[in-house]
Amino acid sequence: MSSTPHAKVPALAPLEPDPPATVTPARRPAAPGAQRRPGQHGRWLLAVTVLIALMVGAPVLSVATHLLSPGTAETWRHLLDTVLPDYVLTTLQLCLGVALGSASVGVGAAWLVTRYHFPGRRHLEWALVLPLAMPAYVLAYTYTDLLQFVGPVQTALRHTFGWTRADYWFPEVRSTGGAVLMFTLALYPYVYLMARTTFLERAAGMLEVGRSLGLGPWASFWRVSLPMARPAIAGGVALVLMETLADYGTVAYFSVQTFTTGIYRAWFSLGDRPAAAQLAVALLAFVAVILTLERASRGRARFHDTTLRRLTPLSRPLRGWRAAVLIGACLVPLTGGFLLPGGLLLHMALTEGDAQWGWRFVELARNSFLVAGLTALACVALAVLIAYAARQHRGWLLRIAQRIVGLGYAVPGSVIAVGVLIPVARLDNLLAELIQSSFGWNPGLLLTGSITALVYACVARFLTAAVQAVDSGLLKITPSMDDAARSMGLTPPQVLRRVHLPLLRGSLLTAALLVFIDVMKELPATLVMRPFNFDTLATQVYTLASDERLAEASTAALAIVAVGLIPIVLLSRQIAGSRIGHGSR
Amino acid sequence: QEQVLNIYSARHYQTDESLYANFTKATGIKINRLDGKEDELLERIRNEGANSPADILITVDAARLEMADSRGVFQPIQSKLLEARIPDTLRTPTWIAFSTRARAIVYNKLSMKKEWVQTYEDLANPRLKGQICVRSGNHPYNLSLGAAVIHHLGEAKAEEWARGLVANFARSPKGGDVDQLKAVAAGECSVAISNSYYIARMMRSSNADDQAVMRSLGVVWPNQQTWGTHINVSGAGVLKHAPHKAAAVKFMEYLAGDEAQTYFADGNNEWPAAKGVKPKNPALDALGPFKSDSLPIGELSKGAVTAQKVFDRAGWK
Amino acid sequence: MPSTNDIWLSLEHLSLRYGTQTIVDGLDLQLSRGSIGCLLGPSGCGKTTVLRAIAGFEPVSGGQILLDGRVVSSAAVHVPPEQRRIGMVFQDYALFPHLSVQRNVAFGLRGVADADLRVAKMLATVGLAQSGGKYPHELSGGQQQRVALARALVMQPALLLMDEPFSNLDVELRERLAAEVREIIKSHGTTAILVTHDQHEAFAVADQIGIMSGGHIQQWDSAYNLYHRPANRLVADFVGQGVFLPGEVGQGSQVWLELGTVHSGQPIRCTEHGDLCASGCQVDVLLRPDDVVHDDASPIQAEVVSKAFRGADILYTLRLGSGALVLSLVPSHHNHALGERIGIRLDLDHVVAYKRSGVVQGLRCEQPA
Amino acid sequence: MPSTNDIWLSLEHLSLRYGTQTIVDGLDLQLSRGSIGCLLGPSGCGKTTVLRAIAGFEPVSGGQILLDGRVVSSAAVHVPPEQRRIGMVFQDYALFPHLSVQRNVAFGLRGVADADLRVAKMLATVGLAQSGGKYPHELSGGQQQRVALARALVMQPALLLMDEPFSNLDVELRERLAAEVREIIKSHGTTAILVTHDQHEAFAVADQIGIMSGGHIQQWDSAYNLYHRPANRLVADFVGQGVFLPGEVGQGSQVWLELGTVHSGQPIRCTEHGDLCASGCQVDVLLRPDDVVHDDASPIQAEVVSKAFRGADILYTLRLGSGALVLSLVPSHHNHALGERIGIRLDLDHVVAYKRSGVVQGLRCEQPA
Ligand SMILES: Nc1ncnc2c1ncn2[C@@H]1O[C@H](COP(=O)(O)OP(=O)(O)OP(=O)(O)O)[C@@H](O)[C@H]1O
Ligand SMILES: Nc1ncnc2c1ncn2[C@@H]1O[C@H](COP(=O)(O)OP(=O)(O)OP(=O)(O)O)[C@@H](O)[C@H]1O
Ligand SMILES: [Fe+3]
Ligand SMILES: [Mg+2]
Ligand SMILES: [Mg+2]
Repeated sequence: MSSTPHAKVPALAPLEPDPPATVTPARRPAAPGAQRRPGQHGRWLLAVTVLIALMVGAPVLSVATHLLSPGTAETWRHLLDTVLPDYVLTTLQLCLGVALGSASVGVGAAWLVTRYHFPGRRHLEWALVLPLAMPAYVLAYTYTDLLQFVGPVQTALRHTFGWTRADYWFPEVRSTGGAVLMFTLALYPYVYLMARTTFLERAAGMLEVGRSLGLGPWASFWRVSLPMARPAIAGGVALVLMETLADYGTVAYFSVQTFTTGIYRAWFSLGDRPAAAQLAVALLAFVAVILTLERASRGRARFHDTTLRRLTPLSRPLRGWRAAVLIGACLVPLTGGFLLPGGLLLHMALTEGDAQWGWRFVELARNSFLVAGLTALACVALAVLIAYAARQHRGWLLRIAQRIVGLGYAVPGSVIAVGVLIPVARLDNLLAELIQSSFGWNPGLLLTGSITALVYACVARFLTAAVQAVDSGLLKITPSMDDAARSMGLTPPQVLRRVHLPLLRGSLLTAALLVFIDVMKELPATLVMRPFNFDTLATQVYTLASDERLAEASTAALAIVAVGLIPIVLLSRQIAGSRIGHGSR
Repeated sequence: QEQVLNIYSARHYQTDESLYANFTKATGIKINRLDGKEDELLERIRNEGANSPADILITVDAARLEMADSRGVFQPIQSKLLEARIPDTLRTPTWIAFSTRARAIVYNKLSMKKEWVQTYEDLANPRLKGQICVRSGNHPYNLSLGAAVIHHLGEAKAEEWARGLVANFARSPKGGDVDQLKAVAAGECSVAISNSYYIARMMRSSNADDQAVMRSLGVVWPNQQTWGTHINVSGAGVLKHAPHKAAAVKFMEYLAGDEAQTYFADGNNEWPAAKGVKPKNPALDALGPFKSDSLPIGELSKGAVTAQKVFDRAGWK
Repeated sequence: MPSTNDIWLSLEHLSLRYGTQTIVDGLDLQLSRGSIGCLLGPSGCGKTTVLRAIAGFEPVSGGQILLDGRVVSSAAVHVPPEQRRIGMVFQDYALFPHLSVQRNVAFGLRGVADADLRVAKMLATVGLAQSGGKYPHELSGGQQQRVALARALVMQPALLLMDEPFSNLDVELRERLAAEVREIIKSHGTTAILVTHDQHEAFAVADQIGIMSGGHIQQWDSAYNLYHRPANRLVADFVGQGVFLPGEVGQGSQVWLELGTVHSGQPIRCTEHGDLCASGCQVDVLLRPDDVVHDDASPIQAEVVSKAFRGADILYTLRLGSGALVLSLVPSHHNHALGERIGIRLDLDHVVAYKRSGVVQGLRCEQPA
Repeated sequence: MPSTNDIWLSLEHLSLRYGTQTIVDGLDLQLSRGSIGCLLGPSGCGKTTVLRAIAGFEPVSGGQILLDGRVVSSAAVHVPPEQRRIGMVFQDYALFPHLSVQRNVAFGLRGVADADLRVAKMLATVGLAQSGGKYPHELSGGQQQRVALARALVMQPALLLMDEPFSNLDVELRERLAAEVREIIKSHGTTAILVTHDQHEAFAVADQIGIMSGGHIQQWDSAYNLYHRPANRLVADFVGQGVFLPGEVGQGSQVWLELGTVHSGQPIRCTEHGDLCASGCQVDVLLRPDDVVHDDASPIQAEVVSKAFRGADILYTLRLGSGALVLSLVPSHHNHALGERIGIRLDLDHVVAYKRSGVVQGLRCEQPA
């Protein structure tokens, strides 16, 4: 109820301190440094961010330029009449399954290790990230090898019971269900990492409120932690889904035909690249719509921690069967996603591994490390800039820019690689001509001739992963912390450096980790964009696998896992150590 | 200045590496290699345009070579030596095949009668219902086979054939050719289609499991009485903007040479393309000679896209 | 009245909005250099919003803000917060969770030579000398609040904005700190604005106090005047305690009330515009609790409706014969039971009266959603 | 003292620790069903910690907590918070940022039939009927605080813990809400504990008040007794205002002070254990501001050292001839300047005295880091 306005003339007091209200303020000099909103830094940030978005989004945009290419009608008609409906259906099934699977495994595991106190929790907390090092296509190879009809499991069953093919039913690994399982096992760590950080850093204090309102631990989880962690979980699941949609290696190996299969079919089998690009754009539109819907459905809700004490309350130490159940629950995804396939790989590598195993692998690992490291650094730096700009400036331009940057992840690797090729090669040729005309010497293609183009391609593809991680980390920094810092004379870049970066440390490391591992595993873009004689572990796996020498490929696959483990182990300790209040518990 | 040769290759058998090393040893020309997939390499070449560093493109599918040619990335090569050594059917003005492989039928000796699987057409016979394993329909090997079938039977008949084949599948298509061999051996199905070099590789393998697989399998060269067994090739062309054209031609000639031919084909258990080169390969010897399809290899590309559409309509996943 | 060139902060016809909802509407305020102003007002009436606009965190939708004669905020101009030399104590503290208490306070002092010393002194002032190494989450609510205060004070800003800086402190500490903060501010010549809900605190610390309501300032005055010469009924109601008792203006400067006739030294002004009141005019007279004195000898009896113990006194709510309620502050050894009838009399030396209006409404600041 | 089977909440020799630092040490407290207790104490002395332990959020390192005769917390037992039927208003509000005001308040009412109605009524009570659709970050500090209060109240818990629930509200609203909360609590037979820094609020709302310091409760008593019969010097110092003036016990129950001789109706007890004081014993006598009366006619003159305007009165700090300071509450029309000398006399009807000690220390609760 607003009180009615009153005239401001005093009843009794003859002394009236207020100057008469001037309706039109007198013109006064503006202070130095004064500026129009949104302010110098705001505009500067905006410009830089949009520029980056354009750069990173160039491949996506160059794919999108095919949207209006004529002459693709026949291919479309053929696909629509024959396979596309099936592909779409399979894709939806796959997405649904993987989303549910990775969300429940990732969130569940994160919940257990952040909430319950049981023996081995500290080790499991970082071990649960390990499956990240296992490329989905490698999981697919190993599980197929183990579980297919001719594999040891079924063979043993047949031998033991004297069955033949018709006598028994065994689930088929190479099926949609199998693909769901593979992707879930390989990708749940995305969700796990994001959810865990959130449970640790934000949803903690709020849990107590839930319990003071009569909610048990289980209900608090559903009604407090989960909704509070929603942006992070949504971010993780989005990454998982985009990766699933972009995947071709695994689904092709399983002959599970998805929308991506359709894209490849249009391009490779039907030779219609414009149609392929149009299909890719349709896929992107789908992803964009989903992401936008998720954002929109959050409405005006926020997800900052509103409490001032933010230590995660752990349960009392659990022992006995309760502890056993929890350990068991954590071991399932760890075993399925890492221990078992890792063991199988090791076995394969030892018995029938790569004949060329040796020094060559040091070089392969070095190359992998180089590209992954450079990309991770670039992605984290760009992600900070983008997420930070979005925090400073909430305009539509930035939102769109951010969205475009995010889409690279959902584009199948080969498509994005070609998308990268187009602008990079053009720039490269331009450069060459420029140097030619001014120095009379043709340097050749500088970008595609070095790993610059490759790193650029990987950045374009994986920047989203970093942005998601940084974004969900920024949620824990309340806007008034920014204000406080600025009232103490810090400019926005200084606020970034002295407040945000330290508080984001865990999230930045997570971002770096995600990108690093992703690049280690990445294949299609690496394959096309690399310079001469630049082999990585992933290309080595591809070379052998494409020649159907899976057992021999196991050595390189194992090396990918091993190299990927290094940052996982290093960083997950750092991440664990970066939580606020660490050590005082 | 150091002499170099830049190769974009979609053929990446590890056994080929010493071949490249030998070339460098013999000529002093250093080889830079970039391995990739045909279509993507092709995109890269096209986008790099006039400044492309690539001299040679190698692939393992005639249709792809043809497609590259139709996009105008190759330049004609005049080499008396190549003309003399490589037969006309394995050569076009712009690209040349260096080895051949055949698409064979493999059957389980216990559960399948050899007589039932003498031709590709036999595979569509309803009596083979639930017996056939094959890799997916969009793989170039199958598309190339499909193109040949369309060439010989016509599109309508070919589609009928594909439907019959699909109806006989023991399982939905999955895995590579080696997987099909193992599945037949293990009894998951009785018949499969496989490239010849996988069969030969298994035959030469020292792995006991592989030996056991091969013991239970029989190999048929299909259509000996009619149009012959379908073959495909590994081949290469010199690129239009090749900065080192002379070295490129030299390399092509080197590949056509006796020693390289033996090695190039033998390393991957293929048949040399050059006339008169006899590899010493016990597995290939054991498989024996056969009548191959005499269709000029470049013709295949025309049917590949149609083959995909036919397969899609027939439901060959 | 400060001379114009002494004015450090000036808000001219300021308007502020959240989305489409106007919170502050044509607010004027001037504060001279070195003085301490205070904003008092109901919860939700825009005090924090005004501080945020002064600090540069909220854009201005109308009017302008001048600092030392220069426009820092207007529809066209916006000096970024970090260039304003304005310190702020946030209502929600906004401590940096990753920094220890010591480093939170030292945060803004990068590169200052005697930073450590200043921080140590400031921590001692707020009573946290021992807690420099702790992290915010290891502090109690009041301790966190003190860190927020120390962090802003240590910067010695030109203008200091304090949003409820003592709300979570005990009386003793609050009074001590308020006095020390006042002293620090005065000794540095800092200009300051304090937002508080505690009127005694406002009275004790501020040179001038503004009562904010309805989007602007109802009265900007000294504590004494606010209490004894409220500019309008809203202010009278909001500042201090009291009730309005109906009366009728009589001859001269008399007012007849149920409790007796009061004589005002000066003519009665009874509308908010200060018009003189004619005889026979119906008015409401403001009665403070200390205007109604308990006197066993008095013939006027009132019934105890409720009572609140206040330490030295008990605040009685009493029902008169007419049913009207009045407040009376009575020394606490006069402990009367509810329902008891006690004698009272008026002891009023200054009459504040307003023309009778239908509905009497206090200050409330809820906006429609 | 309530009879034992009426006791709803009982803390028995409770000890609480953060890490190695003991915050609460052997605290005892009993609260009977339907009554309202209040914890008063300096900032940082463990009030919040005690509430958190009662709610079940902090483990107990010694002693036990009983609810309705059942042990809910001890070294061996720990009933989870949600099974205690305890509501809590958190000092930092802890609103759910992702839920609207309406849904914040309705949060605990899942499956309750008339939830919507109850929420609407509660929102109206706290003056937020119009803001149900807003999100916490769109509310002012005081509005957020009211949501926190509403959220706990609407649950009608058996035991309600309120940690500074009114600290960010203006006086008027605070008093109205305090009264309404008291009424709601009483009408539901809820038992409640209030933590506040506002002594008047504690006096108004609570049936019994505990002064917390040094890890335990110094006195657990009615407001009147705390103010007029403080159990020890710490309590005397903390509750209300006042100073200690040195004196000497004379014959009978007389005490000689600089301001004159006072006669206590009863024998003087001057140690904290209540021992009687012999004649000649040196004591400190507690003088409240209202015990020192301004009287122009008095021969005793004191110099005005500082003054604070309090509305009806001015609180003067006066220096006596000896240099000792006393406080005096004087009606505000007696406006004396600093440095002026004014007449005062004692008007003390109840003597509170403590044996003189070297250092006189107020209540402080900073722990060494
Ligand atoms: N971000 C926002 N969006 C929309 N409305 C807002 C926002 N922030 C504040 N408001 C509204 O603006 C009004 C003024 O808020 P403000 O915080 O300035 O009040 P205040 O006077 O500081 O109150 P309090 O004493 O309770 O802290 C309130 O009604 C509040 O609901
Ligand atoms: N998580 C923690 N770790 C270590 N010490 C803590 C922690 N939380 C509180 N403390 C310390 O415990 C003491 C008591 O804190 P508590 O919050 O209970 O005080 P309080 O009485 O509620 O104070 P206030 O009135 O300021 O809110 C304080 O000295 C504080 O520094
Ligand atoms: Fe092959
Ligand atoms: Mg406020
Ligand atoms: Mg507290």
